[in-house]
Amino acid sequence: MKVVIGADKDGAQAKDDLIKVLNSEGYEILDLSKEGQDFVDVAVAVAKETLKETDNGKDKSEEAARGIVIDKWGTDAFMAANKLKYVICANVSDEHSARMTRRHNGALMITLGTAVVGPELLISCAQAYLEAPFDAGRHMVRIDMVNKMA
Amino acid sequence: MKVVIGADKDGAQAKDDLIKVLNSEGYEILDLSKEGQDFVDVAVAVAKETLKETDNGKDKSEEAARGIVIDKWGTDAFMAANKLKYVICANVSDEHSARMTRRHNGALMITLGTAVVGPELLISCAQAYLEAPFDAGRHMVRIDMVNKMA
Amino acid sequence: MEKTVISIGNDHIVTDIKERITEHLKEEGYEVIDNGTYDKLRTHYPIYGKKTAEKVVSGEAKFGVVLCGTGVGISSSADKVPGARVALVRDVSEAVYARKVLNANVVAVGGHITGVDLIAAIVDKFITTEYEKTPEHDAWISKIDALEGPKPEQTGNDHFFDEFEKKWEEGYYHD
Amino acid sequence: MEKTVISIGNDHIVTDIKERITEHLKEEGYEVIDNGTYDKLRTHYPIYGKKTAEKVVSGEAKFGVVLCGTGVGISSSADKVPGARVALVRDVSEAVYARKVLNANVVAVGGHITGVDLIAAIVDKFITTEYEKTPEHDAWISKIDALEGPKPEQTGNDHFFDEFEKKWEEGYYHD
Repeated sequence: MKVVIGADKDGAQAKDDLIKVLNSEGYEILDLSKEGQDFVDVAVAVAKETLKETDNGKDKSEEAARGIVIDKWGTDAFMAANKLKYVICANVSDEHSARMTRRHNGALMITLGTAVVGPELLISCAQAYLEAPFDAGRHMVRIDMVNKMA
Repeated sequence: MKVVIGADKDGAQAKDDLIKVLNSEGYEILDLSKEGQDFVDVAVAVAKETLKETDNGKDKSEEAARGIVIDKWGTDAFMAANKLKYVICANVSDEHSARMTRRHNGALMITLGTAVVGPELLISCAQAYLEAPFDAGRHMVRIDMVNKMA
Repeated sequence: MEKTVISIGNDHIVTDIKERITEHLKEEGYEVIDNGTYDKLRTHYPIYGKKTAEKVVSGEAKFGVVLCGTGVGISSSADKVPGARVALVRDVSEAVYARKVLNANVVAVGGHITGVDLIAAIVDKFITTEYEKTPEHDAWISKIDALEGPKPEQTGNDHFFDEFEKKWEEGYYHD
Repeated sequence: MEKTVISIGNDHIVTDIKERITEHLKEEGYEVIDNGTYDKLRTHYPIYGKKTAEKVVSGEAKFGVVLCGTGVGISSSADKVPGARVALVRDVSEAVYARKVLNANVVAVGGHITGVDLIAAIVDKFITTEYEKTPEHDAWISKIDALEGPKPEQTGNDHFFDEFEKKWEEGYYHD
């Protein structure tokens, strides 16, 4: 599975640590982080690349690409990413949400904020998100509704 | 107010950052951290000193000393500290618990784990705990019960 | 004195939690517009996320509060309303940040992730924290606003999701 | 096959949450000893923290789960039971750590801080994670055990708190 990752300067250390773990678990990492990006830049870069990789989010298979943004607060990148059509993005700070947002929302990407999420919790949230399947079924009606919103 | 603080090596950076903030807010800091301490050592050192400063926890006035332990997981230092008589210790990772545990439990001390609590959240939890009054009243019956336990 | 109005919405999973937060807000002196859902009958979070956020953007309410199991589905829907700036949080400090820096106008919490007292603490702080206007903060908000696409037929349209509700009733979606 | 037994206890603030977790555990195939409290009548968390943890230490139950508003009061009481190793947590990863490294036998969660689904996820993972026995882990546990004071008259004594309940009923404690 390809994991599209981006971090601003506040998320850089946590992002590097996460990449190490994910590499060791066999994920293919695409790190879009660039000097001078703010949280909006990172959120948009990760969202657009993950949309491209997944046919605008329609591919929710187990192998489908997923996006992860790490910045200071998470909720700001969340706010920006969800403005884009076809993006369902979750700001995550617990393992259960990380898992359920893939299962029920088919979340294209998650955001993690280092100001509130400690480094071990951050890694276990990212793992829970990446390992979760998408349940489809009745959940598709809600996703179709969200996707109609521009 | 005197704040008795201790950290093991995993909590050292967060502890130094917290002390800077608390110093600027006028708290008197007693840092008991020492090279080579594990979480039990730190928990016990902070607990015993805070008990001494507060007449075994009986002084729960606004000016009474309070203890803060920072290590990697928090819940381990919590487990150790509560074994001591007269210690009511809370493992805290949200601001509401931080505040309510002083108000309702008159918590002598809190533990904070850097593995799960990010640096900004950690500071705001510590502040919420230190700024909270003790409500006494009906809550005293429960505290008397806990204090009877050896 | 006029009461501050809060627009609230939820899915069927957390109706009981919504009721407790609504009660709390009324006790604190707020007026609450409850956009539903009002019971535990299975329904779809985008309906309530959209309604709740639109009341904020239109000015009928000052702030919005949206709740579903994890908070994700309803907050993602709410954020797609033009002019809505939604913060999905699990801690007070995140809510404060979102108000101060991003002038967030809707707060979202997972009703099965976060407990009622912490939700109340988060909502209380969210609706009492002022935006700190600076050129940097304004610039970020404009940058987020600029991501919004055109929304023909969406705003204020109560029939926007009808096609999907019809398909749902016809049994098109099933586990 | 014998069912794994879970001992659960709570104060009056979170009885509804306890009921939902108990139902969940039974659905998952566990046997549950519910130590109360069973309704919303005001009572005192140390009674239930002590009872719940003692059932674990005696071997009647394999693990304990304790809940109050923040989890603090009931977990502090439970931890003062000799042989109880209580973890107060808000995240799955903390619960896993406490099992693996400290062989924790009671997990505590704030029923008004953490939502029911996250509580269920925490409890599930706590009771299915094995202790990883190493000399270092054993040494930490021994070091924690050594902090326990003598407990004459405490263990298994259902009248241990009677003096305070009497004073409570007499109106000695009031807001």
